[in-house]
Amino acid sequence: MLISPLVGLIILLLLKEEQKFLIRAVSLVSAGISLALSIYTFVAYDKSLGGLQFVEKYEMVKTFGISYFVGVEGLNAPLLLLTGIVIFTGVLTMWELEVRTKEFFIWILALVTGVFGVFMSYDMFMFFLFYEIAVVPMYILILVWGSTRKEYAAMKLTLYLMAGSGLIIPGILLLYASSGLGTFNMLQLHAVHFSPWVQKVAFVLLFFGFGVLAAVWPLHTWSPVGHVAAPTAVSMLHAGVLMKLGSFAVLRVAMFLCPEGFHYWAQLMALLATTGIVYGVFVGLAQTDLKYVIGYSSVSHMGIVCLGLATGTVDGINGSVFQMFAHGIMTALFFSSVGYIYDRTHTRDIHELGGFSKIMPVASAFFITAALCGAGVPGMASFWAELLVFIATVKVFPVQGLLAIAALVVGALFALRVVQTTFFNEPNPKFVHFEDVSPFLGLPRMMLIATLVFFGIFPQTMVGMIKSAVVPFLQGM
Amino acid sequence: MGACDPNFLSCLLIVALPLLSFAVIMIFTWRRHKLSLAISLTCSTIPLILAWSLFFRLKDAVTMAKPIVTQVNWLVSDAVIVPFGFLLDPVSLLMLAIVATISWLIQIYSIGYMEGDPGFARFFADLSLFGMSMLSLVSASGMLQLFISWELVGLASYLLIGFWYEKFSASEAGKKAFVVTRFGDIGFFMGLVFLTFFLKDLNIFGLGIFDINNAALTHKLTEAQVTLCALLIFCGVSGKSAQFPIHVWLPDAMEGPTPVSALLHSATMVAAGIYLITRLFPLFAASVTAMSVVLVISTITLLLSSTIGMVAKDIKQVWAYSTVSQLGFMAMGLSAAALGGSTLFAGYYHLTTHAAFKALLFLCAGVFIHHFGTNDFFVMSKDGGRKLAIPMITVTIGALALSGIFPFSGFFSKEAILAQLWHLPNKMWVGLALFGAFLTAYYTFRVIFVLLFPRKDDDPVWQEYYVREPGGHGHGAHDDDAPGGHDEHHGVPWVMSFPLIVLAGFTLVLGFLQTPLEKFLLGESHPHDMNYMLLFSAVGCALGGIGVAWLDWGSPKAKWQGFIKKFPALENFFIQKWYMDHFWRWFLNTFIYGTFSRIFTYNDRRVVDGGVDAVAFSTIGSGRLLSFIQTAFVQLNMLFMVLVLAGVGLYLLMGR
Amino acid sequence: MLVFNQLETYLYLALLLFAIGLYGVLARRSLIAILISVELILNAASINFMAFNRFLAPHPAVGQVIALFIMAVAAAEAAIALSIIVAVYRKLKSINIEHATELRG
Amino acid sequence: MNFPGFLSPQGIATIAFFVVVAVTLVGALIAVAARNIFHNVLGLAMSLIGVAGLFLYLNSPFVALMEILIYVGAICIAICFAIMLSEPLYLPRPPRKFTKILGAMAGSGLVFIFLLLLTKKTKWVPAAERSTDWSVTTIGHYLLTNYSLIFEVVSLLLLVAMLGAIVIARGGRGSS
Repeated sequence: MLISPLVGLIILLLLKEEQKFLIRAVSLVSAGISLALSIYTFVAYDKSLGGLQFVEKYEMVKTFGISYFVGVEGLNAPLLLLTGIVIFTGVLTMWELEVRTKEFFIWILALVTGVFGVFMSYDMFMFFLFYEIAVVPMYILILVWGSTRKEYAAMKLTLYLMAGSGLIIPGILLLYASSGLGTFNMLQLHAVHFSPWVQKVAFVLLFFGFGVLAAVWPLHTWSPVGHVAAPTAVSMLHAGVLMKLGSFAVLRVAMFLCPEGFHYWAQLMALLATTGIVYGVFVGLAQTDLKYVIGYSSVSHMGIVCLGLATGTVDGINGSVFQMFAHGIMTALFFSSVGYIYDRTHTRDIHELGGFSKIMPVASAFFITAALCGAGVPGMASFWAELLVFIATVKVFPVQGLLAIAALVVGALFALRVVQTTFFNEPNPKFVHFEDVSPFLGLPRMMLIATLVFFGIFPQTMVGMIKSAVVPFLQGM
Repeated sequence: MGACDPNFLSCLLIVALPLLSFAVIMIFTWRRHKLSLAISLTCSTIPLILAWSLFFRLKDAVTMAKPIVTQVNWLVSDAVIVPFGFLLDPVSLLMLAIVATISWLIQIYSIGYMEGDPGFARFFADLSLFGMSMLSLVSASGMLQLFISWELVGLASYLLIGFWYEKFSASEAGKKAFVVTRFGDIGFFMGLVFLTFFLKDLNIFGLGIFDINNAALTHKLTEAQVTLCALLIFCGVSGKSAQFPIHVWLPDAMEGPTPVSALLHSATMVAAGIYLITRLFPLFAASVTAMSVVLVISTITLLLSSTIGMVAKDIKQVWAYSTVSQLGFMAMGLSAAALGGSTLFAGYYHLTTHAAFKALLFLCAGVFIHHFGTNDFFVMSKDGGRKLAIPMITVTIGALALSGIFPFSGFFSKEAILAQLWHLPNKMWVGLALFGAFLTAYYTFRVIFVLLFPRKDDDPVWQEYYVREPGGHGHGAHDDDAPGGHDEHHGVPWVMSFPLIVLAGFTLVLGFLQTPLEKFLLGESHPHDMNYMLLFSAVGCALGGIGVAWLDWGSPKAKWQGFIKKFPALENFFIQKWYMDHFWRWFLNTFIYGTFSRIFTYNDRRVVDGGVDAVAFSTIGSGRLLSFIQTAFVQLNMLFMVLVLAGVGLYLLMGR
Repeated sequence: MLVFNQLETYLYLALLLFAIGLYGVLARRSLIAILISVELILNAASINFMAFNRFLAPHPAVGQVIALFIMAVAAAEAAIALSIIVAVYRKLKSINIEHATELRG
Repeated sequence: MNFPGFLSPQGIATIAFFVVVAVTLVGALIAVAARNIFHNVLGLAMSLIGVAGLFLYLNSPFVALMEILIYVGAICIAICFAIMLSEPLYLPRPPRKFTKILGAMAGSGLVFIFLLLLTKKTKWVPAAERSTDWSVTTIGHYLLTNYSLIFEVVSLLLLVAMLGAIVIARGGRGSS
């Protein structure tokens, strides 16, 4: 799974810029293989057995105990699936790209390689390496193919993430050094009982370091700006997958290795998360740029993810991972619909748009579905995720839980406001001549919706998977 | 109880088929109207048959105390276990049958009503979605499933109200409905969460409705806890069932197509709230405080909406306010029953009868609207509304039922509620209810009389009332079949008049089924001690209302001025809908948009983001400062490199 | 011990040459002058190799081969650098390094 | 360190050595310090001749010859061409910036001190067993046997450099 984007990337390097169709086809095929493999792992993973499966392990640098150690378990399987789906649909979404096609797909595939790597690595060093691999292409993708204030956004995003990395490295090294094992293998490190002091310090370093990428309040401001500037597929990947890297890393590294540190800081986490949830919806309410609106809704939803993690209960983490998945698919859908509209109209101002249901019924149906999913309508995957998180939260942090639930009303208002101004009312005469989504371009969006609905109707497929990992995970803590 | 249970399967079919039809239409066939219609109809007819067959098959097998529950696990997380299943007891069986019937009738009706609309297929898809969620709501076994269906109902109503999305008012109304009911739903959800809290050893989401009721009955909870939960759940109820002060969405929701108004806002959706109270009746009944609050709120609702109904000019608005008032009436009945230690029968009975006659009224209104292309019943009257024979007769039947005139069904159910109120120690309530009945009869017959006895064309009153808004009569597609396009002999297609007749039949029959229904619901029938005084006063009030309406609007000498004209301040107050809309708008603008949103945005821009940018800029600035020769970047960098290299080297050397 | 038969003499000499070259690289503005300074640095390295070869290495061919290698590299480097300088001059109409600031952030 | 008599062979050799050293260093100073770019080149050539002399002292006449041939003969001439192709010499030169020179001096001085100390502190140990075969033949032999890789790499490098130089100097792809 890690290999297929890489292979695609290498083939692409050999192709000429002019062979656009071939370039697209190659990237699609390599993305398709990733998708197929991720679906395969998701389905073939034996839930009753649990634990790590599909393990691959090679020593790389013996002296420092670095090894290539990847595997799949219930926690990352959903996220792998998510990445597979988003990259596949992302490539399809950018089918029409004409500017520097080759470089674009090369970077995208590089990004995805990094993402897969992070999700699967069980070696802390490789984890961090892949993490950086995933982050760097972002800068270039936004800078070259972006829009609105792209230099500023790209710079800001990179600086933020680098600052985050600046916190992560000391955190990782602290754990590495104080374990005395001389290994980066997370499973071995997990077995070590670090002193509480080390745990507290390392946890806070790692939490804020990775939290930058997960857009934890108040480290979130890069995210809306970045979303706005990025081209469609990059926004999809970015909001859909990259932000999950952050939250996943908090779970996988910070909480996994420093359980005591986690318990010490859980209150703070919950507080920040709740602030993020409430804050995101309110700020989103005042935005007029479609992508900003989505950006802030992401802040809010990632707050829910964080809140779930903060509870440290099976339900909470189940919900949280589920929410990562659901939110990833949902935002991908959001951005791909917005991208479609933006490509045609070249505006994202919600007041300037209007009546799009009339002009492009299919495109707007996609957006509306995403908006409803964002508002937490049942029958969609995110409903279950939010439900689990909220129930868990109310038990552990009642005040924060109730606040977060109350924010849902505003969330609904916020989603519907956008839908109403953009898609209902009389159409803007400027835009009436635009065509609707063609069946081919509609396909990726359909896939996303199908995923959302499938897991909305059969949540157990997902929750069972996650649970198989969460229960031992928490017992280990 | 496994998944192969025949009851489970048929329930599953009832719920799943409409959902399937929704999905299929939305994804595949939304461009092909006829096919979509066929799918949708099939998928509503089968549930109809199944629902009635279930009803008749299990009629004698189940009682309130011994329901049939079938469920499977839907979601198993750690502490959260969500079952999916069905609860069949008299209340839900009857409701299932009613909902299935009315949905089916309205689908039939819509064939005629929505003909030629570009969104024809979408409309049927949405109707299917609504049918699915409503059916699942009434048959849900667990609270969470109920909540989910509850939300889905909200979603479907949002889609349906905003069906003509090009109209700003329609999409605005849809949004309003969704957000306002959502507001209530959050209360509902919190109520559930609190219940989980209080019933520590129980998992509410895995819990059937009956367990909650048992818990309430066996007094595991303290009085205060029950009150809190009940009131929070009542939030949800008042959102859905449009109780004061969050009733404001319902009148606006009339922006939707009329079949929708009939389906959602009369018979089924708004009834969901009342249905929830009947479901959780023991819980509510366990808290006197909560029930008193419900009683007060429902009374306010009743009076408020009746008074507004008196001055509305839009026929659908009138029916909408009458719906609100009748819902208030049902809630009054239920709360009075709870306070008086009686049974839930009266309120529930009114719910059933109301479903029939209000759907009837709306559908008739729909026929008029469809025919004349306006919502204003004064305009209809002038354009010859009374010449449409079938709708005119049926609307009169509905109106008589609504006013509570013997022998129509409304009479029986209203009387039952009044009897409950009569048992309350404070007689004020029954007085207010009677006053409400009076007002109801008045505004209902105001419409009927205006329609039946129009003035001559040259009568001066038309100057005031005959206001055709330019272009105001078309919902897009209807422009081409507006008046004139029809000649009156085949004015009403059979698909539209057929449901009218069926519903009129129900309205007539249901009244006489009171005793068997009560027996079915409660297992026994209480002998009715006819309180003749009450009976006569109720009928008297209704007749009084009709009489006043006759004087004001009906008789040839009537001035066509409501008696309320004599109190201009009051009238204005009513026309402005008690200023409730203004209040909410103000609230939203000031607090949500104005305060929080702005403060947070400002904070985000300036403080959080600005702070970070400041750090960035100061970094760059300090970099600039350090580069004393700004332009020589390459060499400067190298110099630093060299210096640092040498410095580090020296340091290491010294250290050795 | 003769002064020219001592390793240190050559090392100090090479060191001086290196320092002078480094100064040139850091201080001069003209790209050509910088190139010249770089050549000096390379020569300093060459001298070091040759000195080690003369006094320390087990086989005298090694250092000489390396020195030849450095020469070849220097030649290649000079060719490329000069062509770059010509290209830069065409573009900027200057070979002053302080004008080549397009990479500034 | 003892100085032999002036006229002894060693004495003459020593004097000649100091002359060579002086040529090298003065040439280097001219190469970096002179303001006229042409003087720089001449300084460089002078310094390189000095270095060639040093190589002679280091028992490597072949390398010394190559030094003169390649550096003085080829590179310096190439630089002359580059000077003529680029900025005209008659243009007024901007004044030097004192801070920059100071910085450069500090930098190079610091490195100098560092390396000086390093050189002093290191104990240089000759290899235990040393061959004494200094002939050119051996170099040629080794160049084509043991170190043939270097030979090949160098030839490839020169080829690529040549091509690259042509491409860059012509103005990149596309322009003629």
